[in-house]
Amino acid sequence: MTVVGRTWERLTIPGKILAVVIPLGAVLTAGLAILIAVIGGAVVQFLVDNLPLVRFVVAATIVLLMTVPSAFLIIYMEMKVIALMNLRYGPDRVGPFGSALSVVHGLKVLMKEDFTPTGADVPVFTLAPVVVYMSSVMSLLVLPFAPGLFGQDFNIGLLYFFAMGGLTVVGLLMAGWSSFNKYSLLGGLRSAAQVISYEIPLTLSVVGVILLAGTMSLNQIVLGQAGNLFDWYIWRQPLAFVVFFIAVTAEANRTPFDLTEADSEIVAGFATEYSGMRFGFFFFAEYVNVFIASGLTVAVFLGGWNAPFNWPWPVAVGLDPGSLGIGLLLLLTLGPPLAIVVLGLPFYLLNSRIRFWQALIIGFGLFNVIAVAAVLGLAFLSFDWVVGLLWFMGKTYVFVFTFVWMRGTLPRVRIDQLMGFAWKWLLPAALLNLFVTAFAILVLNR
Amino acid sequence: MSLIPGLGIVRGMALTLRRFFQPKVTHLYPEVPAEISPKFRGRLQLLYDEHGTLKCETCFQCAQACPIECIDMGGVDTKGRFAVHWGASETYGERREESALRRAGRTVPDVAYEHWSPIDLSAVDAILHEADHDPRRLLEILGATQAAYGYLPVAALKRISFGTGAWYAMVYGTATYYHHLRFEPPARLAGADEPVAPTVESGRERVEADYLAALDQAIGPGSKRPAGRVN
Amino acid sequence: MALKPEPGAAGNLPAVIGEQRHLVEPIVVPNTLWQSSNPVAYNGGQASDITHLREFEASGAGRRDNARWAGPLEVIPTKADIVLDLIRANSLWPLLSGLACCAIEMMSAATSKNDMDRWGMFPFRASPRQADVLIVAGTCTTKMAGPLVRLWEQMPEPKWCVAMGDCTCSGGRYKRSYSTIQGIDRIMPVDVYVPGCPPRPEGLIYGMMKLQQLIKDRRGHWPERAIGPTVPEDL
Amino acid sequence: MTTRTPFDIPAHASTDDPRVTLDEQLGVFEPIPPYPPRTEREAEFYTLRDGEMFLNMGPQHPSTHGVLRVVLKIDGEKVVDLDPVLGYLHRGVEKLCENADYHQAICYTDPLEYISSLFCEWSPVMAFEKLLDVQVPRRAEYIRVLSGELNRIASHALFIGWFALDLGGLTPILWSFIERDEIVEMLAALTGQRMLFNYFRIGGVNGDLNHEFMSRLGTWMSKATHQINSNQALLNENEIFVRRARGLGVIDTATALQMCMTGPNLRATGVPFDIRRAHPYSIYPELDFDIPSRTEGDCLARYLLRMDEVKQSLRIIDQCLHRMPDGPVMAKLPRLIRPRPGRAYAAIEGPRGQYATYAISDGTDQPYRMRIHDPSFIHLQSVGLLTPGNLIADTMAIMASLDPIMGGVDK
Repeated sequence: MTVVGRTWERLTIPGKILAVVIPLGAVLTAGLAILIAVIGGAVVQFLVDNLPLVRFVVAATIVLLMTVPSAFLIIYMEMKVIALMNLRYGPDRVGPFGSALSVVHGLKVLMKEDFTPTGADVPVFTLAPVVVYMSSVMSLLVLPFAPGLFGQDFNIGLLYFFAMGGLTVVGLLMAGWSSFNKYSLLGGLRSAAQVISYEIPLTLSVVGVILLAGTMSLNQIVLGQAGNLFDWYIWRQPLAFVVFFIAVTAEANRTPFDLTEADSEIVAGFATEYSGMRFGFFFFAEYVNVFIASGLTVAVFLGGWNAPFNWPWPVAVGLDPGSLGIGLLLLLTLGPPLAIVVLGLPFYLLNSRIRFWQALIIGFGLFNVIAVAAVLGLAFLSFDWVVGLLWFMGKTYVFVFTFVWMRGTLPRVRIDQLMGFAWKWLLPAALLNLFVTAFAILVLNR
Repeated sequence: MSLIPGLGIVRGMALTLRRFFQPKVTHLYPEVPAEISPKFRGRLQLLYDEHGTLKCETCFQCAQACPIECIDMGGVDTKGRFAVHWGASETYGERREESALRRAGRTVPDVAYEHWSPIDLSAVDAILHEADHDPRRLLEILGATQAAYGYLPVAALKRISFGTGAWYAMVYGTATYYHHLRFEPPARLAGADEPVAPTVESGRERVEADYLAALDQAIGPGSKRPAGRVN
Repeated sequence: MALKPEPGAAGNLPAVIGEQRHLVEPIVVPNTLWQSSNPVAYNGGQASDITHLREFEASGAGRRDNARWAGPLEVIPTKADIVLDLIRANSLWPLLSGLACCAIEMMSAATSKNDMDRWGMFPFRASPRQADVLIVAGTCTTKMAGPLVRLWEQMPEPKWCVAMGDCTCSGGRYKRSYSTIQGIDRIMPVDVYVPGCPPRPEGLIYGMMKLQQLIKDRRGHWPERAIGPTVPEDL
Repeated sequence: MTTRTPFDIPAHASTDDPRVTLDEQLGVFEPIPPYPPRTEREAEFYTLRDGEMFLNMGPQHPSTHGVLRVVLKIDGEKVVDLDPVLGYLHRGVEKLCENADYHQAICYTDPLEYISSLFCEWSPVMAFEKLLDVQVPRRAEYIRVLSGELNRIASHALFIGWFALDLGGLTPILWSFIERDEIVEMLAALTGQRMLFNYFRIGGVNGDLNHEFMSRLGTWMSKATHQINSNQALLNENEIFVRRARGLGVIDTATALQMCMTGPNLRATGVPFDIRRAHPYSIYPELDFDIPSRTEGDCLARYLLRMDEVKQSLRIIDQCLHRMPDGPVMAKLPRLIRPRPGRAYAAIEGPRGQYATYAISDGTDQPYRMRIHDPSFIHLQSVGLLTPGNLIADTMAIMASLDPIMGGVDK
């Protein structure tokens, strides 16, 4: 046995781990350093040269990650709002007011057995939920959330949006066809008929807005609505707004146009044979679609991130932390402990049952709340994208609530009524709106 | 439907929004127990008297009257088999301690009972062994028992019930149904003195006789005594 | 004296089943009292405790992905299953399937007065592929038995079954009928029995809460489900 | 000896079973029976023309109201033909009743139309009373009418909810279940059970009115009209609902009479036929109420007619409460009932129509034969007449508007 072998034998288990991990880490660090030294400059140069690409990758990642919490939020909202409209409480066990229940539902769906029926067309069956989900996520990419806060500013943004929305139907049709189930097939075909019919009034209804704004970029359309409440396009295009809202409801497969997954007719529509996370993708995509539909309505007709009125008292914060010098260091080190003690002291003095350390914990919590509020308030005042995001999200969730509210109220329409409504009413209305808008522009601009 | 299209939908949505803010009707069940009216028919319950003993006499009348056979009287037979007649014994399992057996209408393996039994039951045991404790051969067993004893003693019937796993009611019913089976010894019916069945004078009976003799001595013979068994 | 059962006799069951009963051990009730005159008519003359599902299980043909990690990785989900079972227990989507009377009370348990949504049991899925719990509510007839078993087999693991009402527990008031199944545990495994004719909605909610408890107690061992009824130890 | 288990039968094989190959499965998937057609109708139904396919709906389907199986022959979304398969809830009630004595038989008929159990008790009880020639005390009759009309309202409330649910509305069923739960809890205070009451006995009722029932009833009656009207406002004015239900599944008077339809489904076609007035029983002749009828005969008319009936039922309840006489609630009867040999027929007006029992006695304590006439079965037959030519979604709406209960259909 060699010397190395004997030494190895004597080592304890943590020692062995360290003896492996430390040299390995050293080698890897050195290799990484050499790699960065050799090609790092080139990589950085490449990234700097192709900044839009970096921006796109980062934005796509953020948007993809953003869909999950927003879907959870909307699912919770739907459960709770419909429950309250039904005169019941809805979820109240899991998490505060049942708010964790949507997350629990999502995780449970993730852990279910993933099942492929024997007769299914396996590749198509597997790809369908991915297509549906990705088309939702990709249409989210052009949605302007706030000034400077958007994935991409295409100059054909709206067109891209509708193209991606049209891609959803491909996924649904794939799911319906490949499931080897007649209910799925009916659901898939219903969704194809429905989405394709409603694409036309949907697209035509925003042409008026495009004429007014002179651009198809969503960002530019929102910028064109800057000002106060009455600069929004909803006042200039009320008919288009109504047509757009109805068509977008059908596009998102929401009640009263949720024929594709009509429980009482075709069992679960295109999703009948899907279980586990594949069903979860459909489930999430539906709610992401609700978010997108609301966000698009807000961006096109309701001013996007613009506040409905100008803030009459402009506040300018002229705080420059750098000017404090050494005082900043003192403030950072002494300020928090002092604040914690000061905030906790009243509890200690006024309630004899609270011990000092408990008062300190309360003070710590309060300090954190105040500090976070201060930072957020500072951000609110300093950066206009925070304000914009708040306005955008507020308006969007009003529309999400409206979708949920409609689901809680309305029965479902029939497929022939659905198609008749699209072709006999919505399409002429959209065309009428288009002609009136064009005529008005022609007259007024002369 | 109103004249203005869409007004009904708007009204309905206003109604749901009003309900959104109205007080809720949900009954918070596990925290607040349900208000169940006193007349509610819930689970069947056996009643106990003030001494803690069951008031049920296992007469089987309720089990027979119940149209849905939700009242069950079951038990476990001597061979350890589950004698399942009907009811919930499959789902709940069965207990075979003394009180459960008594409640089920089964004979209870009671040591004290052995002393009271004036009949030698080895003949019944042999018959049962021959018939493989099979309740489907009940008539055969009963016939053989009558052949051995001349009539059907109650103790033998109880032993047959215990051995075959058939209800005592079933055994008794079978015995009463057929005219050739009888419960009284033919000699007694004819007025003869001697009982035919072999009896064993048990220790307990002797004690009882002694006690009665002492009682006669104390209060005089022929005086009024409480009817029934002396404890 | 033949008062006590002879130990070790052929075909004997343990005299006191309560002692040896495991949590998931089935109670086998051999039919020793009655035999058909035509043995082929009743399951080929086999012992009656061999059910459809038990044979299926023994053949290994129905083994499916149990959604757990195999091999050395099995250590990880064993610990994680405690958390995962908490999640499973709080999200039980029942299948929208009612057979008879009890279905109304099942719906009543899901509606405003007794709100099953509070436990996360509300979205009644219409498709068995997305359901977690099969609440068998109502009399199961022999004609319905095939479709019901098929529904159960279409549900993906992990899945549970709640027998609601006397008819599904034991046959109930239609026990004597020629066309009913006397307890659905003869055709499929059952996790929780809710007796009553029909049980109150609170009864069903209590049963579902018991099911949540059962899921947590099993600690991720839900695939090792026995065929036949499972009875808690303390009963 | 070869063992033949149920699992080896291909018809029982699950599609999830890997042993089942695809070829076998394809046979399983089409709902074509494995035997050659037995009738001309069957041969015609199971022959597919170009562009048609079968859709097997049920026995477990969200909107078949239980366990009805309907094989639809569809051309796209249009239903060409339809073949209902019954018997998934056949429990052999009539045969069970023949093996039970007269008291026990009520218990078996109870869960037939399980959302209106009191009417399923009322008809056999009336038939047995005719056999025995018993005079029911007046107070018992009033209590029967009172509880029966309450049950009628509960049944109609469920109908509203189901009809709306089958048309895609989520909320109406939850609101109507609130009313139904109130009534059912009230009846539980009176009868002892929430659903399968088992309250009517031969010669009276089981138990007098009690304080809890009366107080619950008073509280409910004070707000019932307002609450029911408010709930209906969601559907009655809704354009989507009205457009879907109007003109759908129209059945004219002559056809309805030919199909032996009774109850609200017949009254919706313009025939004000109600057994409570046409062949009066119990104390209905003394009570003042109207028979609502409509002439359209479509799904909307059936729906609105039931709404009107709820209002009439409230009127009857009000009158019963005001005129409730004193006295016993049970007639004097022997413990063991042995009617004289004979036959009796008793029909009542249930929430779905004529619910009737025909009982034959042979002098023993068990009925020799019991035949139950159930309106659900009669009305379900007209689905085959109404649906062809409509869409799949309309099939559900028509079926829901006829309001069949599978317990009563299959017995």
